[in-house]
Amino acid sequence: MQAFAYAAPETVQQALDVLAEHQGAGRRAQVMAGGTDLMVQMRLVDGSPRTIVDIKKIAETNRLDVGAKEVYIGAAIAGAVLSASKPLKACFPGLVESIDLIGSAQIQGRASLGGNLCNASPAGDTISALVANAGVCVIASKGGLREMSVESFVVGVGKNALKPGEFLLGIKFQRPAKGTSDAYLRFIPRTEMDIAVAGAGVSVTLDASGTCTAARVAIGAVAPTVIPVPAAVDALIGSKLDAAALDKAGKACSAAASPISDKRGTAEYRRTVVGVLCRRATAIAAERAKENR
Amino acid sequence: MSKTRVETKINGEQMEFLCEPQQSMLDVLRDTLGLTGTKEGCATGDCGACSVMLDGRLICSCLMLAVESNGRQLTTIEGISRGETLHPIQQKFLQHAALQCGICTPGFVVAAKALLDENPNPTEEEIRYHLAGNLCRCTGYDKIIRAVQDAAQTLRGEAS
Amino acid sequence: MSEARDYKVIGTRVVRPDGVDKVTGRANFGADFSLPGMLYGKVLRSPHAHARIKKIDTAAAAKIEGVYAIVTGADFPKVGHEEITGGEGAGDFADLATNVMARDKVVYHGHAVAAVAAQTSAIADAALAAIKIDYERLAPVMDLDTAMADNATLIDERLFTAGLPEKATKPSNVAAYMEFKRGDIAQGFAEADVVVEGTYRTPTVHQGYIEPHACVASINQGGQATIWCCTQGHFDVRSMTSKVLGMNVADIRVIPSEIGGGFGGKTTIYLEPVAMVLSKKSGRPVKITMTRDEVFRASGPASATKCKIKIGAKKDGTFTAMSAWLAYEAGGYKGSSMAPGAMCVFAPYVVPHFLIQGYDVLVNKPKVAAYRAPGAPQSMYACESLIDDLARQLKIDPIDLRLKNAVSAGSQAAYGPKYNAVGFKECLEAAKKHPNYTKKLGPNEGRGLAAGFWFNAGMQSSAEVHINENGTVTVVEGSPDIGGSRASMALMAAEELGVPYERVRVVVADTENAGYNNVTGGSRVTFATGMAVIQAAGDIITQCKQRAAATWGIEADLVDWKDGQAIPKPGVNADVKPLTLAQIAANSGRTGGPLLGRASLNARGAGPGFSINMADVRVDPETGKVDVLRFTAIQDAGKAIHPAYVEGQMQGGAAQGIGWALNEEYIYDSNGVMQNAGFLDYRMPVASDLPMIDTQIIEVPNPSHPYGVRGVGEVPIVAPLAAVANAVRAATGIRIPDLPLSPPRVLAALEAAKA
Amino acid sequence: MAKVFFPDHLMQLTAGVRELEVHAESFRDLVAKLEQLYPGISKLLIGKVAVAIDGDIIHDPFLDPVGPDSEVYFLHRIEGG
Repeated sequence: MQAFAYAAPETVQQALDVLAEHQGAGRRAQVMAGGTDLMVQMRLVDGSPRTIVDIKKIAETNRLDVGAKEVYIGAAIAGAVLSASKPLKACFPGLVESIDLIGSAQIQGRASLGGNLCNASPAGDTISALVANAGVCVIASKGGLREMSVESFVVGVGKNALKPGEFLLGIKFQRPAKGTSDAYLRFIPRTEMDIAVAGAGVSVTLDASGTCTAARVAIGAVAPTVIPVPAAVDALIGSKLDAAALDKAGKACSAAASPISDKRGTAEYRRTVVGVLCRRATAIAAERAKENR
Repeated sequence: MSKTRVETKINGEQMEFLCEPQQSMLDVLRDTLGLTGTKEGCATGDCGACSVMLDGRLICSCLMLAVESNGRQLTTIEGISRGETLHPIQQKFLQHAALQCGICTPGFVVAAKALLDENPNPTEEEIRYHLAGNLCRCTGYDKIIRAVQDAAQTLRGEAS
Repeated sequence: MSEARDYKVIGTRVVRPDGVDKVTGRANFGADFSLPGMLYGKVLRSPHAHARIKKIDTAAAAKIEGVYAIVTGADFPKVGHEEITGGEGAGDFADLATNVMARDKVVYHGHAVAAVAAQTSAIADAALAAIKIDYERLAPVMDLDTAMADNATLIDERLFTAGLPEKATKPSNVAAYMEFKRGDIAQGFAEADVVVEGTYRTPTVHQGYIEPHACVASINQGGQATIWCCTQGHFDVRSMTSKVLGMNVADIRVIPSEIGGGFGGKTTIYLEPVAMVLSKKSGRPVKITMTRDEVFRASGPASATKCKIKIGAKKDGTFTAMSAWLAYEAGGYKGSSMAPGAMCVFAPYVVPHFLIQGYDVLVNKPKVAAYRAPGAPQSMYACESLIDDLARQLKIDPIDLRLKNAVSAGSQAAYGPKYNAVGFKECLEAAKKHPNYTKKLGPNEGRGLAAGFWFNAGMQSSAEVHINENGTVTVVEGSPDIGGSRASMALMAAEELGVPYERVRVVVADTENAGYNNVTGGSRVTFATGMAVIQAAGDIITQCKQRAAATWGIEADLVDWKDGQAIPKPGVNADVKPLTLAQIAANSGRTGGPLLGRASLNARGAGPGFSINMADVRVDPETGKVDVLRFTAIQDAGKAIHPAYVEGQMQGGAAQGIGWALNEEYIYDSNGVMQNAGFLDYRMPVASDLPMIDTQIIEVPNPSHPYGVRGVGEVPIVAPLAAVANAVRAATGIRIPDLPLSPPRVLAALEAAKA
Repeated sequence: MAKVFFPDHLMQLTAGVRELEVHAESFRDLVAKLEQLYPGISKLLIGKVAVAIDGDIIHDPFLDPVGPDSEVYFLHRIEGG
């Protein structure tokens, strides 16, 4: 019988070696960043033994780089650190909000962007914002680094595209063009501490005349995975993001949603509210984009 | 099961303990080290009763592996007051009757300290959101918020 | 009897004596206690809501190294039927015994079916996983309508409805029927100009104390046992454990830890007998703590209810008739708080004709326990909602409508007796004058108001007052301190004795070191245990007068006690100096030995408590989310011994009531499995959900208490449900009769109204 | 004579009588008199219900005095939470 073990590799190679060693022997290894989801899953869902591979000591999972062209966020950086980064907030205010919304101040002290993404919950707050900002996953693999869009990284409820032996190193983005900004809104019954009942991440680009020239819309907690909504994008592009366009985009989100009813809300409710969130988030993103011109 | 040896500094004191890899920091604090001031209300990060500071950052000790504390610094409720004097947050909790049963109080005190360390002059809304991860079922939070506001004032050196 | 008095100590906002230990983490709560050689106990719980236990196989679990004991229902004695007369629950010791450990049947998901004691909790977990149980699954009965239907699946085939006018002839899930009536209901409704009615539902909710149940039990080979646990009443833990295990009461010592909240939920037992039997089998002390999941699934929540109310009134608002049909879920065993719910429903009002019918109904949910003013929030939510609608229909201010019908001294309560002095009208008048009643509201905002009531309890308490050799005071009592009652006891002892508060220390002693006390519950501690402390202090004063008289060589009846000193009565010709408590104590060896005052009593005349709550809310018309913007709690405390802790009770009750109104509920799947057994999805209010809660303490003294004290702990949770619901009604124009007013429910109602 | 009031659930034993006047000096005395009038009622009164004498609710009454003008109500026991 396998016992629990803990490894805290300090380099990407060491981490890959630990993972390879365990996977090779048919045992279970699981990557941990902040551990805020993992610890709960071990307690409530599956407490079976495994080797926990803590990736927080690896430099590349802790690197935050807001460059002139590219932005890189290490997978294991705690939310509190990201929220405190002014340059990151200036580039992706909506993304930072989506991180900040996860759990309490205590959770923010540990929870990471990479963890939220790998956990691949349909309600994962950052995932909608990542998709809206065209985030690209940087994956450490035996053969070197490989990249993949966030949309294709999340493949199902709790399932990601990592192959055995791989782990997520970080996420990178193109630095947003002038006149671009984002917003993320979610709905929860309380003001804090809940899982999203529905969420919407929106990024828009406005030209000098205030016309929307590019947009990305992603919605969460209304389908098995976060989904991009091209019909909402179509409704926004070419418009001045007026009430009619926002309404159309919202309706497109409601139409694209295929939610379930559960303890957090009814399908009907989620479908309605995700449209409201899209509308409201787009309006916020538009305001920010104007300031960013 | 093989145990791991961990060296960590808790409340300024160098400590050493053995733990199993899957054990939470909370379980080790309470069961191994006898530091029972840190409470367990849920063990899932939803109540904040187990709040501690790890290298100055507020966390739930139930969501951290004990092995992760190797080489780190932890502050628990037992380390908030030094010597004979209570920390102003503790004094204000007493003065404002900001506790009834008292089970959530250690977590609130630690969380409030983490807030005031970073933000010496928080608004009521900032205090409420910062403390949203600490559940209290007795007080309705009113007197807790007032105690934290008053403690912030004292810590800023203003008369209350 | 109380009269205007100048108090020196009570009514001040002192620091509680146990405070420092609680802000520094030194205070020991239930799970903080450990013993050398102690084992960890865990309970195996039913995965089914309703099933017969066919077979339990513990052989594999017993073989695991480090497992010291395994117990099942077979290890517990058979307990005969005997009514638990303590409170309103009307439970049965036989049910209590099978609730603690199932025998042949499980009646809710999470019902205890076996337990193990092992060297570590990980080994205990492994042992639980190795126990095999064959169940025959039965259809779960999960709500009142299903349970009360004609051909319902029976949870207990031997249960016949008690209290029916005609003896029941076939078994039923309805355990009891109860009826209260006065006058001629038909005539009353015929006299009305307006008749309104409504049906309201409230969900199963939990007290939500932050500290899970925990205990350590240790029993020796002679059958003498000690239990350390967190409880609202260690004497009840002793008596219940002795009944369930067939043990001698005198062989069980219960030592209460500090208690991390109870709200009624820690007035019964779950783990203690299990830990005891495990300790007996293993020969070692055994500790069991519940996880949060277990607390939700397997401790006692509050009843879900369905209430139908009908009110008839004249055009000027005078009530002519009221009727209530109230069904309360009891859980898997009989004994809900239906009776007090029925007694409270019309308690604030003068009603010439009424009919109240109550039903206590079994469902496959955990057996309910008391929750703060048990039964009252549900039925009064229904009635106070309907009164709000009536006020709107009659175009009468909701405060005026209530004032028109409000009870006062001499009014006959719907539950029977005539009230002595009560402060309901005073609360209403204070609400009317309160600045929050006329604050301007914005779009989508609304204001709601509702009344609350609770009887408050008296019952048995005892206390000792010891005077130490330097004149300091130690109060020994037996009521666990959940919310600062040590401070109240010290204040009252200091007031009586005429010494500074700081000279008094209070000990909550265990079952072998304190006289008997009923539970900390029923808002009775400051009233009843406080009365015992006052009387015990009075006993000290009597003794001190005797000691002073002996010292001075005069008769005791010539001595007065004033400001903490014995003095000769005016006109007594004695050339003596006053003797302070400290001087008398220092000399006590020579005057008859240590000073020890005692009192024990069955307190009568707990003054009923009334309240008015006002809520201002904003409703997001697109998401249905309700934000509480302002909340005002006004309550008659009789006399506030420690005003800050009285306010704290009012604020805490408001927060719990707001949670009940807006988001809290047990959510079950079709198999009867609770879907949200954790703080994440049970959704109690967090700090950012609430505004400051404004309080106003009204003091209409209770004539049956020396200081005029009324209980204050329970009333605060009663009014918020309807106050919030009425505010939502005001903001949206729609009455949503079912709680919680969660965003999906509110939005659905808004959409339905639009359509 | 003290006035005694019965709740609905006891009226089966009192043959529908809701209130009556009894001369009694204490609760014990009162219950003894009621038992003479309604054999079997004391079983349902002692330890099973609470009593309100002149508005003061008492659990487990026994020696409590009953005055000539007292009003005595029997009611369900309330403990609270």
